[in-house]
Amino acid sequence: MQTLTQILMTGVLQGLIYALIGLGLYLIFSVMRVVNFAHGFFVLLGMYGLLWVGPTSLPGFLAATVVVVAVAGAFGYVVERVLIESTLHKPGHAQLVITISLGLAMQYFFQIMFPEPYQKIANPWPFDAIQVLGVTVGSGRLAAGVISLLLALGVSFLVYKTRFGSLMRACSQSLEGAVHVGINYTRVYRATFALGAAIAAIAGALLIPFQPVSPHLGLELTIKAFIVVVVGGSESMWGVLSAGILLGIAEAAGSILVSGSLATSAIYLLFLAVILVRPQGLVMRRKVSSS
Amino acid sequence: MDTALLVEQFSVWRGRSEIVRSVDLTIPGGTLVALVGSNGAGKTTFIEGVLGILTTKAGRFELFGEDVRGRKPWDLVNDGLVVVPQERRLFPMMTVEENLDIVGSKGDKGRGARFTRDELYDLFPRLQERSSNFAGTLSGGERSMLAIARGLALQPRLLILDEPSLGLAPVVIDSIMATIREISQTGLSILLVEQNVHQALAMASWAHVLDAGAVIASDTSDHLRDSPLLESGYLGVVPAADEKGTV
Amino acid sequence: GGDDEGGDDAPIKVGVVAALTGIAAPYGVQSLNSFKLAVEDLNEAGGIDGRDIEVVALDNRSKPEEVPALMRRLVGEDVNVILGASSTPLTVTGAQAADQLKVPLLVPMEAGDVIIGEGRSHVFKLAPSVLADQGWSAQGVRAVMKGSEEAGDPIRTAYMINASTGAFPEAGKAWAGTLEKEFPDVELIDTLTFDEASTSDFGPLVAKAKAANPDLLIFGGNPQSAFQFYPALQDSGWQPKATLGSLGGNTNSQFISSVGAEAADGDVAGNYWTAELKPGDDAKQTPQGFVDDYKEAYDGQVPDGVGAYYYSAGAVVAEALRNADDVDDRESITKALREVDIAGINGDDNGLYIVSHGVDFDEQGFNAAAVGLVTQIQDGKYVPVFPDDVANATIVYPKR
Amino acid sequence: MSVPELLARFDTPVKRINAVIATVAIVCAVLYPFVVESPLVSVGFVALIFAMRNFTWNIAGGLTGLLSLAHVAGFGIGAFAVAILTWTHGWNVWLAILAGMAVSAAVGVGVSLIMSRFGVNAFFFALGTMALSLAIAGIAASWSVTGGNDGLQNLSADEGLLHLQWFTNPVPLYFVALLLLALMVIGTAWMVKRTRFGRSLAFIREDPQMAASMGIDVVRNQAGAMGLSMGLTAVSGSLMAQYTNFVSYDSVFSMEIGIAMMVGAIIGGSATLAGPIVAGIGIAALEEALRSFDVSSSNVSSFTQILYAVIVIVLVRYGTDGIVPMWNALLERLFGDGRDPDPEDLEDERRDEASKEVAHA
Amino acid sequence: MLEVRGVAKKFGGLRVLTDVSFEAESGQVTALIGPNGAGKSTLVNLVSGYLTPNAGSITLDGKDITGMAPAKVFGEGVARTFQVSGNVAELNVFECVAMSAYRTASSYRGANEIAEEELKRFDLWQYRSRALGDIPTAMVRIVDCARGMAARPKILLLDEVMAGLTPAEVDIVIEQVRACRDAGVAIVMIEHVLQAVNALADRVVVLNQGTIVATGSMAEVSQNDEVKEAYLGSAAVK
Ligand SMILES: Nc1ncnc2c1ncn2[C@@H]1O[C@H](COP(=O)(O)OP(=O)(O)OP(=O)(O)O)[C@@H](O)[C@H]1O
Ligand SMILES: Nc1ncnc2c1ncn2[C@@H]1O[C@H](COP(=O)(O)OP(=O)(O)OP(=O)(O)O)[C@@H](O)[C@H]1O
Ligand SMILES: CC(C)C[C@H](N)C(=O)O
Ligand SMILES: [Mg+2]
Ligand SMILES: [Mg+2]
Repeated sequence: MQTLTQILMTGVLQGLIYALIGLGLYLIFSVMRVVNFAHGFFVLLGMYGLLWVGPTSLPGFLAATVVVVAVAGAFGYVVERVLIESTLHKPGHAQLVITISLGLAMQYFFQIMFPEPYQKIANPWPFDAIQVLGVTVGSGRLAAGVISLLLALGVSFLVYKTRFGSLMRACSQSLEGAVHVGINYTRVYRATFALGAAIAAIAGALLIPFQPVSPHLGLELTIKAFIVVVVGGSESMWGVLSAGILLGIAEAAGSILVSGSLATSAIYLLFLAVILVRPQGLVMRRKVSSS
Repeated sequence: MDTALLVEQFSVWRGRSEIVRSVDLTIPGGTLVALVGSNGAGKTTFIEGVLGILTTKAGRFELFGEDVRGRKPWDLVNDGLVVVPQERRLFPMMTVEENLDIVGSKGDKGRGARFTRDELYDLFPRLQERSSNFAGTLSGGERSMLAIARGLALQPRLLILDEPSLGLAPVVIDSIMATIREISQTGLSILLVEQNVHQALAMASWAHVLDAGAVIASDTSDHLRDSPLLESGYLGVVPAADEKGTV
Repeated sequence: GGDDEGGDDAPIKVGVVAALTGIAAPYGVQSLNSFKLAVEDLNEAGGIDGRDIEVVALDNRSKPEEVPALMRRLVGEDVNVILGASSTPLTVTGAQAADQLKVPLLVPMEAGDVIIGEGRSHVFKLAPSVLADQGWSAQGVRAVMKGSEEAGDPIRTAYMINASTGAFPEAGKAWAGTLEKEFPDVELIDTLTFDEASTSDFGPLVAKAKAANPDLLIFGGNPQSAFQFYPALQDSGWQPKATLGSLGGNTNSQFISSVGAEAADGDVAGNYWTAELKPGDDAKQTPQGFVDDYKEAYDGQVPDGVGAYYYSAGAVVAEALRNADDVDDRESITKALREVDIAGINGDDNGLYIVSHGVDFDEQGFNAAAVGLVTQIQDGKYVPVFPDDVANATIVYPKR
Repeated sequence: MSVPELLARFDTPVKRINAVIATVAIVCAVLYPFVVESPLVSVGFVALIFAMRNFTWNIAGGLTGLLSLAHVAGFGIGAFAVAILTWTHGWNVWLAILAGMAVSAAVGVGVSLIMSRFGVNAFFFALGTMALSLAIAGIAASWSVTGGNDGLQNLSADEGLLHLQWFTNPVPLYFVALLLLALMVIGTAWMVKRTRFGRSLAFIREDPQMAASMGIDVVRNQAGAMGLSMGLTAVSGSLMAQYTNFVSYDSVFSMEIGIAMMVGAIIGGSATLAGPIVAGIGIAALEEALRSFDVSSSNVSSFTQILYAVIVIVLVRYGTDGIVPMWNALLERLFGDGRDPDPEDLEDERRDEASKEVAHA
Repeated sequence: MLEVRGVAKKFGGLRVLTDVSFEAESGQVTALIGPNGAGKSTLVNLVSGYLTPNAGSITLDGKDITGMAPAKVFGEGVARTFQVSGNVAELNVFECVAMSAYRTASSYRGANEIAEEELKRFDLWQYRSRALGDIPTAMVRIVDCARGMAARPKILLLDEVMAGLTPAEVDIVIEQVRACRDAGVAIVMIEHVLQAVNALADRVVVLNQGTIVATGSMAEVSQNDEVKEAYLGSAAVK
């Protein structure tokens, strides 16, 4: 019983972070139709960024996060402008190759900059592990989960309720159309990519207090983000959210219900099952309300 | 009265082939000008060139007397150069309503004719019936209507219509042509691209004839209507393929 | 062999296949660095009969399937003895290739016994065998049991959480086996195995153990797991009377700083080596000395047993090369390696030192002289607590 | 067909030049093992495997437009086929290879049929197939038959063509790979040009809806393409296994391999037959060249990896759709392509870019 | 020949077709006209298997083809063109025609021979090695016809092939369509271009709001008031 609540608690909190990461990927994909294989490495950008600054107090942590996220956003902007933009028209999924290679480059860059393995930062949150429903939850995870949820809500508000959001959706549906109604799509694209990168970096910042980081974590995170987006259904942000949580719970459950690496396959099989039963993802396309 | 659009030695490329070759063309402000020409003459290419989404080279390119060479498409649109494209280019996953809104959300840069939602729906009752359907599910003709409505909602100063009657029922064509005539009365400059040359000439005060990427005649509609060129040149068969050879 | 260009003063090439990038890099980087340190010391001391040793290193990118090709390549470049390959899975393929290529492969610290398997003709494993009676797993169990008995509160129940890959399944077998054989009245309540690649939160595992509330909690895992397990244990607000960790994760030089002194304190681990070990009687190099050299050479990074073993491997290689009839012939080096015999704690005549109790390879290729070491983390240091002849402190039980 | 007919096919200078290059390449490939040291022959073998992987991926990925990440499963199945059947149960290796092909092809057909529920959304196809591969990898990682985490090793000492095994001398295996690759290329080329199935692939890639209106059973042919493609991929897996003599879930099922096939085919030019092969060989050569800096520290090694990534990025960023198409375009500019050359062509790249930016919508 | 019996089609709540019945005879051109959104394309999609009717049956030479998959329907001899042409710019003209020739041809040579024959008949031969993307729109439409005919179909469904053509080009295409008809194929043609309807239609079926409001010769239907008011408008008085 207690283990069950433990599983749920852990799963949900971890899942919320996955959802946040997936959200960034989802934004970039749905607007630009770019599959960003480097996404997980943008998360590492956040993690290593804070590791590098090594904040010790909460204010320090927040300040550092702001800076790091800003940098990540800027980096995303530059990447889009220099690498992605000019390849969007190209066949053969050129952006795919570029983002993959970018991720690779980032991975080995981190390898060089941070030779010491599996580092993390001191827990910045002023409260320590607390009891919820009889299970103890580390403060880092709790904070990360809650903040991720808030951010996810913020992002969906941005997309469905703001002008920028409707511009994004317009570009995502017909670039030609967007141009014909006078939308500066390059700006939208850059902003979107920067936003996606920033979100990833935030997730990284939330992870680093309790998740030791190493360069190859990037690909894992990318894959998890993909799973979240696919299971969530590429048309729905609510889907992404619930898919993230599902993945989190599946992981937590798998880690103790089935032993060893069967846990991994269990998760992916579950994933496969979901997309078989519901090819369009968990949640049907949310009928876009007239903004 | 000033000129709405003026281009000189205007060339447009598609990929590696120069489709429109150094065209000179003027649209006096507040008039309705027709651009006619056989298929593949390069009308659409010309328009996409003007909007700046194709590779172009221009000796002169002025919009309302202002040099706009190298200007980005969206800037032109926001300055009131509105194109209703041949392929319609709607937002398939947005409702008819939203398709018209995305425009409204653009702020009021274009200082042109202003159409209220109701006026648009009066123009195209069919759209009102379908207003909450996704544009992607509309019929061919309904798409045309929506595209035109969206174009009008953009508050254009110069409106370019690429084959607005394409795929429309005759009765709808009548009403659209009527509307176009109507709005041109309001002093809005219009470039009308049409296949149905007689209809086009009937409406326009002035017309340019495009053939194989070059303007072969520019004259008042009346003159053109009974010019021999119309019979020979315009109705001439489509350009032979070997002009571009075989791949 | 490359006798042709192997002129009498040409350096002797020694190959190292290490995981310089990828998942096993934490092990691989340190091992290569340490071996280079040893080679420097050797060359300063005059090399092998006047000939310097030259290190030829290749990165296996933590991919087992690449190791054989890399070894083939080294052989192609007239390398006649190879060290590697940074972790058990990586070395398993290397060992197979060594026998097929007939090139001697010295395996300094890679733990798993599967590397040797039924026995190999060209592979020599320096580190204590995991499954052996004197292995670090068995020794670890004995150490905590001894501690608890001396404290008059003998351990009654145990619980095991173990990684499913690398050397850890073997370690698990050894732990369970020792408990069963030597401490029959201790009950091993349950064993959980987890997948290091996919387990990102140990909360559920800890919760399950907590529910069983054992006296002894045994954990096996590489750094990425150990660094997360102990904080999770800390967070759970529960501590067993003793935790017995494992080689690799718990003994990594980053372990204490990463999980925090409080979470780490009192943890007992089967280990290879610690800077706290007594220097050898006739050793010019001391454990602490090695740490200092390493820090100096590699801007402040700290080595652990993994590095120490590769450093020691330098001594073994040197010994073998000295005794080999022909340093340009693989078979004679193989022969020489099998005959290497270094006795005494922490000391050898190369001026380097041996971390285990000495070197004496048996027919299969295990180091018969090797004995597992057990350390406990006491105020931020890995203190040797078992076996007695190397212990310089007694085990603290219960740990808090 | 007759020689003049054959020559008639090379009607443009571009075709002639490429024909010459191809011939030279083949000759070099045959002579290669005799002129280099054995470590480099091994590199050559790996290069052929890369080429084979990319090429077989491209049958589904490039020609049919199914952006598949399931092929890594095919590769692994091929590898495990020999590992399980031959190394563990002593089957003849050639039979094992055939078995591997069959299983892999079956998986390909299955996954394609399942995925066709997604319609043709490349993104979903990629991720769905990725999920499948990951699931299979997970199973292999925890199943005793596949050796679990530790994988399987070839402990037998059998050598020779019958056993497709030469422990110290890489040359024979090299030629086996070369021959099989040649067969695959010829077969595929014939299929794409001559058979209804082959000719239908382009239509499926471009516009499945229209394809259906021309009597093409899209779902079936997609499945067929996936089956064929993955079946052949299995061969490269089997050969690789015979080369490394070790197979484990993450040595043959790791997503990096799946990605490598895709990237390789794409940078080579996924619309062409030659592209994936060129890229495969190029990548192998590049990795080798980079590794040949005496990689004596983690940094050097990492730098080479970064360099590799950068080269790929630059290739894709500034190239059009792949190496081979780039090459052809270059030739066309130099020697003309039968089209009348546009003087402005080379005159202003910027405008060209500008136009393309929107052109993809 | 083709018999459509009481078919109905709903999209969600929207009834697009209700109880539509009509026949198309071989060697005849049946024109399908009606206001935008009347359901013409939907009807064609039903016949060609892209949609399945909620009610009613579709038979070809007495064989029930209701709800068959598009490829199967094609196999039965139903060729069609699309109103909104998809992503075909890259496709090669010759291949397009050859592909549908496989319906009757069984060999590579066989298919190519048919393709060559059709391309020459529609004198598209000079375009054979071009991509659909860079030939004039009119030619694309004619390629569509050639593609249809290469299948040696029993029935050919043309969805607004005349749209966007100049009067001159319309005449050209009209000639081609005649040729097809005279080859004994049943042709169902959706058109808004009356020039073509007048020239070709043996029978006209007028669809409005999902139901058939009139059938007969063009002359007859254009007398029908509902047709005038709902569809023809000014075009009626000509
Ligand atoms: N992607 C392309 N590459 C090269 N040439 C093209 C491309 N697209 C179209 N063309 C050619 O450009 C010429 C002009 O096409 P365009 O569509 O501008 O003519 P149009 O006058 O608009 O014809 P329509 O009346 O059918 O719209 C045609 O000959 C066509 O073959
Ligand atoms: N998938 C769909 N979902 C919802 N409504 C649809 C769908 N497809 C078509 N419709 C609606 O059905 C009606 C008929 O569409 P259809 O395309 O058959 O009209 P049409 O007669 O071809 O008109 P046009 O002459 O303009 O092409 C239209 O109102 C359209 O909006
Ligand atoms: C490197 C060792 C200390 C432990 C490691 N897991 C191995 O497999 O060998
Ligand atoms: Mg046009
Ligand atoms: Mg229609």
